[in-house]
Amino acid sequence: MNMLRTFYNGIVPENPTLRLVIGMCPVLAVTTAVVNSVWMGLAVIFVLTASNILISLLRKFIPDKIRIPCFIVVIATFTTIADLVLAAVQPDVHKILGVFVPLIVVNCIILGRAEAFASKNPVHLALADGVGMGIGFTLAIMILASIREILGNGSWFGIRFMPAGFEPATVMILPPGAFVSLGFLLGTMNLITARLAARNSRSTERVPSHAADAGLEG
Amino acid sequence: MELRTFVGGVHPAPSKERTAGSPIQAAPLPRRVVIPLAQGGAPCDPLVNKGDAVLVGQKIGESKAFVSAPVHASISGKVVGIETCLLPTGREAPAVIIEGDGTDTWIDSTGRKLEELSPESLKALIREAGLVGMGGAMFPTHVKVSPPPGKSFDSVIINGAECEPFLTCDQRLMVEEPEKIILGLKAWLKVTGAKRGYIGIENNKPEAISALKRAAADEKDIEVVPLRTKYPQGSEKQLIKAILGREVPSGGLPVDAGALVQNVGTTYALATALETGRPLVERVVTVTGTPVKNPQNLRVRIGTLVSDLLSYCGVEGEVGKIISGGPMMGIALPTADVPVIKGTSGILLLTIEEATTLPERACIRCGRCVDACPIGLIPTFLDQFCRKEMWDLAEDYHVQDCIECGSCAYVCPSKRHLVPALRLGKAEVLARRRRK
Amino acid sequence: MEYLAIIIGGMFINNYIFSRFLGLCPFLGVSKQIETATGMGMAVIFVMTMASAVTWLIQNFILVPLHLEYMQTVAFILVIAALVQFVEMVIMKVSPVLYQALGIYLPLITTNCAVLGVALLNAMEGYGFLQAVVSGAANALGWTLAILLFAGIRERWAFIDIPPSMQGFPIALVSTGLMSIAFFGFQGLFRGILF
Amino acid sequence: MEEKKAVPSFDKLIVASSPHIRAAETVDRLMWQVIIALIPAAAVSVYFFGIRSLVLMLVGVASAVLTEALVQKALKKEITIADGSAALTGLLLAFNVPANAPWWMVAVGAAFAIAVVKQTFGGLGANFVNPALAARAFMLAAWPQHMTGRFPVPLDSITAATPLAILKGTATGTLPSYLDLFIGNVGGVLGETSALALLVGGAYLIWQKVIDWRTPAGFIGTVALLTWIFGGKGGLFTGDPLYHVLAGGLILGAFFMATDYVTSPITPKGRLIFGIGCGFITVLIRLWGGYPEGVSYSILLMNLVVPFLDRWTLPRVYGVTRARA
Repeated sequence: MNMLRTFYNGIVPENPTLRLVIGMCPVLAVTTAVVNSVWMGLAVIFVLTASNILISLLRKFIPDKIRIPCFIVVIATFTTIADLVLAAVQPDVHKILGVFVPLIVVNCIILGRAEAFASKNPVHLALADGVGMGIGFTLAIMILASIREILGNGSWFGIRFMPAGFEPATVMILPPGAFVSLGFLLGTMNLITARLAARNSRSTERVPSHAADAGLEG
Repeated sequence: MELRTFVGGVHPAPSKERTAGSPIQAAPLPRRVVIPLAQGGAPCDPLVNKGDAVLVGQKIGESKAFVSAPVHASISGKVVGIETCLLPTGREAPAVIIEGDGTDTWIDSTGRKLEELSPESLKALIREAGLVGMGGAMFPTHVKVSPPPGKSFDSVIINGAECEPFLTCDQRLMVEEPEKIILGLKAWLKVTGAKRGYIGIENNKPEAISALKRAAADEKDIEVVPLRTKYPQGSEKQLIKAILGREVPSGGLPVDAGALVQNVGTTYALATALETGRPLVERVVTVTGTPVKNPQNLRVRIGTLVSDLLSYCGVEGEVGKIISGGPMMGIALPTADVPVIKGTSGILLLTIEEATTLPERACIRCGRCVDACPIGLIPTFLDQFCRKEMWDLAEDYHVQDCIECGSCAYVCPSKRHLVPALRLGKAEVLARRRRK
Repeated sequence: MEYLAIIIGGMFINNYIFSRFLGLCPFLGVSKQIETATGMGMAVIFVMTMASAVTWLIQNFILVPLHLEYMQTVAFILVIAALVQFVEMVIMKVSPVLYQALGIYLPLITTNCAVLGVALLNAMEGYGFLQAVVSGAANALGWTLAILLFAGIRERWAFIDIPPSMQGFPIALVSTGLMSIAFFGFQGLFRGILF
Repeated sequence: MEEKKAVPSFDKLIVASSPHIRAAETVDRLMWQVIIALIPAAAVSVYFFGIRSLVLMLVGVASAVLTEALVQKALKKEITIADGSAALTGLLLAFNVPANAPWWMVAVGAAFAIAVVKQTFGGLGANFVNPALAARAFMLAAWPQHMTGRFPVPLDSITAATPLAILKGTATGTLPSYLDLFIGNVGGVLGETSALALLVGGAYLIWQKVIDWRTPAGFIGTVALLTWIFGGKGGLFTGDPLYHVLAGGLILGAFFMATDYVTSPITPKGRLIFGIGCGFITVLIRLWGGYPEGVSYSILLMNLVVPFLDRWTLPRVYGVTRARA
């Protein structure tokens, strides 16, 4: 278990969005444009890393019984900082992201990592986990945002590059587009995973964590 | 007047024209018969041994169990063995095999007058005659006419609907022997103490209706009721609903609706037993279907092999299915080497083309099965539940009330095999209830 | 009329699931059967209505007078966590059956972003007390409507032949997307009359 | 018995469960019947809107059928394009676009209907919303510029607002006469304009027992009643129900879309309530909603309620007196 591996774990093997499929609300809400997803990703990376570090540092001092409220207070504090900073630095983006920045506090990724990882591991690993998971989240929502912005607006990072004859499908940046494209993105992930698993069947057999069914995800 | 009927049902082509007009003929006396010892209720113990000589009408099997009917030799000759044989029901059972002597010698018997008999002695006569439900179910008749404590019959219905396509044996009996049907009905009334007798006949058999109306002209307690031609009009529950307007409660018996329903063939057999004292050793069987050269209604000794009947009637071309009973609820036989039993109303042959079904496809929720179900079930939901072994859901949706009439599968445009799935679910749910 | 606008807006036009993306995790997680979805819906209606009332009081009687608006997120989430604890205790006492059915889902209401979401949105809209409560109830009703419809659709999945790679979350998301297309029908409803 | 004659061959006996006879009706026949019933409306559309209309219909059908075949091939399933269901979806989709719609939009819409709405769920019988209508709503949200506004006028090269938009007051223009509405001499999407042609097809389907009369009766009846009560400017009971019935996509929707087996209730009572619900939502949207027409959204929304309608309208079971769970 080293830092590099922990870092990589959050990006591919246990990507919170595409593999674990948790914390879906912001994934769908902020992916109308790639720019928005990048800022959202940065906010999540910040809150996740900072709370992971602090919780790891305090892990010996937090009483087990009230650990969840303690985690929430820590996360809420960093969320508030992220919210205020974003409002100051990027007021327009802050307005678009709206309620989803303060809602980072109830994002299962953060609380889930605090509970499952940071509270049980030393600081350097908690840092690697936070950054890895945060980047994993950011990459995932950037992929989704790219699909939606290109098809729904004909542009990427706001730059229109599709040929003039292309008429963007506005529906892609509306809620149905979010749901349907994420559904097919996850389906494609499943397909790739299944293909890879079939190819490497004699080595390790990795079952896609969400292939079985849509279970309980906070 | 609006013809009485029930809700739901289907309209398969009656296909009765090839035999409806052909009078009942006696089939040639078989040289050998195979008489299963289980023909209604508990299996009988054999009363004869290999090598014994028997006469027609001699009792050859009996059980001490109440729910059981005795069996009788249907030809005179010698018992050549007691062996396990395949029944048209698909089950296997021990059977007495008799080689005929060609003399057709009967036991001594004398007829009785209905007026002389008390209900109790009439019931004994019914049992001794080996009467069972001859529509196919073969439930011992003396049990059927004995209501459980606290319950009673007020009506008897003769089931002359004969809603199964192709079959005409009941129709011919009603046309040719209306007096005996009326006599039988009066006997049912006497043994049950019921006040009213009805004969329900689908209105596509006007000859039978008029014959019985004539025969019953002087009987003020007997009414001939024309019914709308619709399958499954001849199902007990649907017949009671159509004629009496009552319903048999879910999980209950016809007696819970005060009704006794009797098959035409059984009624005729009772009248025969009364008039001659002879037990049930023969019945009318409709042998028909496209591959049959001379389709006809035959008076057949119980135990005659289906293959013998088919040789007699003649078969052309390749046969896809041999069905014991009608096309809607009959059983497809794996071989022609099975005996005619008391519940065999017909032998129906289908060509390979007729017997080949289209492949099953996914349900498109067209709702035709819902409209067709005479019970008010959602057959396609039950089909899904049963295939996924979701027995709780199947029970919530009343799979146990299914009468397996096949109306749902008949109308299904996706050609789904609904009946086996529902039959399985029904058996499973009832078994689970018994375990509780 | 303004209350009617909040109700129709919350239930149909700006449904939390189909247009605001709030409360998706329990929507996807607890919708396998109509019965459990109903229980979860009831719990959410109760908690969201209560949370709207309580957070309004916190906002207007503590945070605003003390100029602590920046503490909103922290204060709201703690209040909601406490409230959910309380509701959980009550349900356990009142209906063990319901508690059994909801099982581990009840504590999850804390992290149901619809609850914190409605509190934050109420504050953002500057609703009065009654408006906030009605908004909480209406949005929760809309959420419940969504999960019930979804649970009904989902029960059929046991019997259909979904391609393997689309099973689970992918099909759930595609279905939700198609449902949200249908809910476009409510867009612009009563514009000029209520809105 | 006499000497055995040559025993016929019984070595090909099929042992299968009863019933041993089946009605002639098949899924394929049902689907093609609906397509046949749409031919009058298609013909009228070609007459009024020209060859352009035919091209769009062919594109819709071709795209739907091709998508179905490709997806089924990719999923290694049996290819069932001959059953007509994909062709029907493509045709109905084309019926829902105006004559000046770009052909690629129809192609994309039909592909969406088949690939996303139908095959993702497992193909025929598995989808929960009507594929053609979901694709129409998708196109409306994706390319509103091609799906709303001014539609081509029959036998002319100009465009005009649809009667319902004029009626609603969101557009200006002269309202066509009842007769023009009835025969279809009005602007609108391809398949909806001629009430006469659609009624002929609908009557054919009811006569052939392909569709249940309850759905269209409940749908159209409710729209007529509610628009009569609420549709008028001069107070209650001053509306013009006939105009509301003839204009827009009501007859197309009521006979051909709301009756889609897969996405409507399975019980007769459920189908009646389904129709009434569609009518209610249609009027809600037409009179107070954000669109001039509400037929397709009303059917889509009622599609979502079908599992509950099925549950609540179970027929009474023979011999059962207590209410079912």
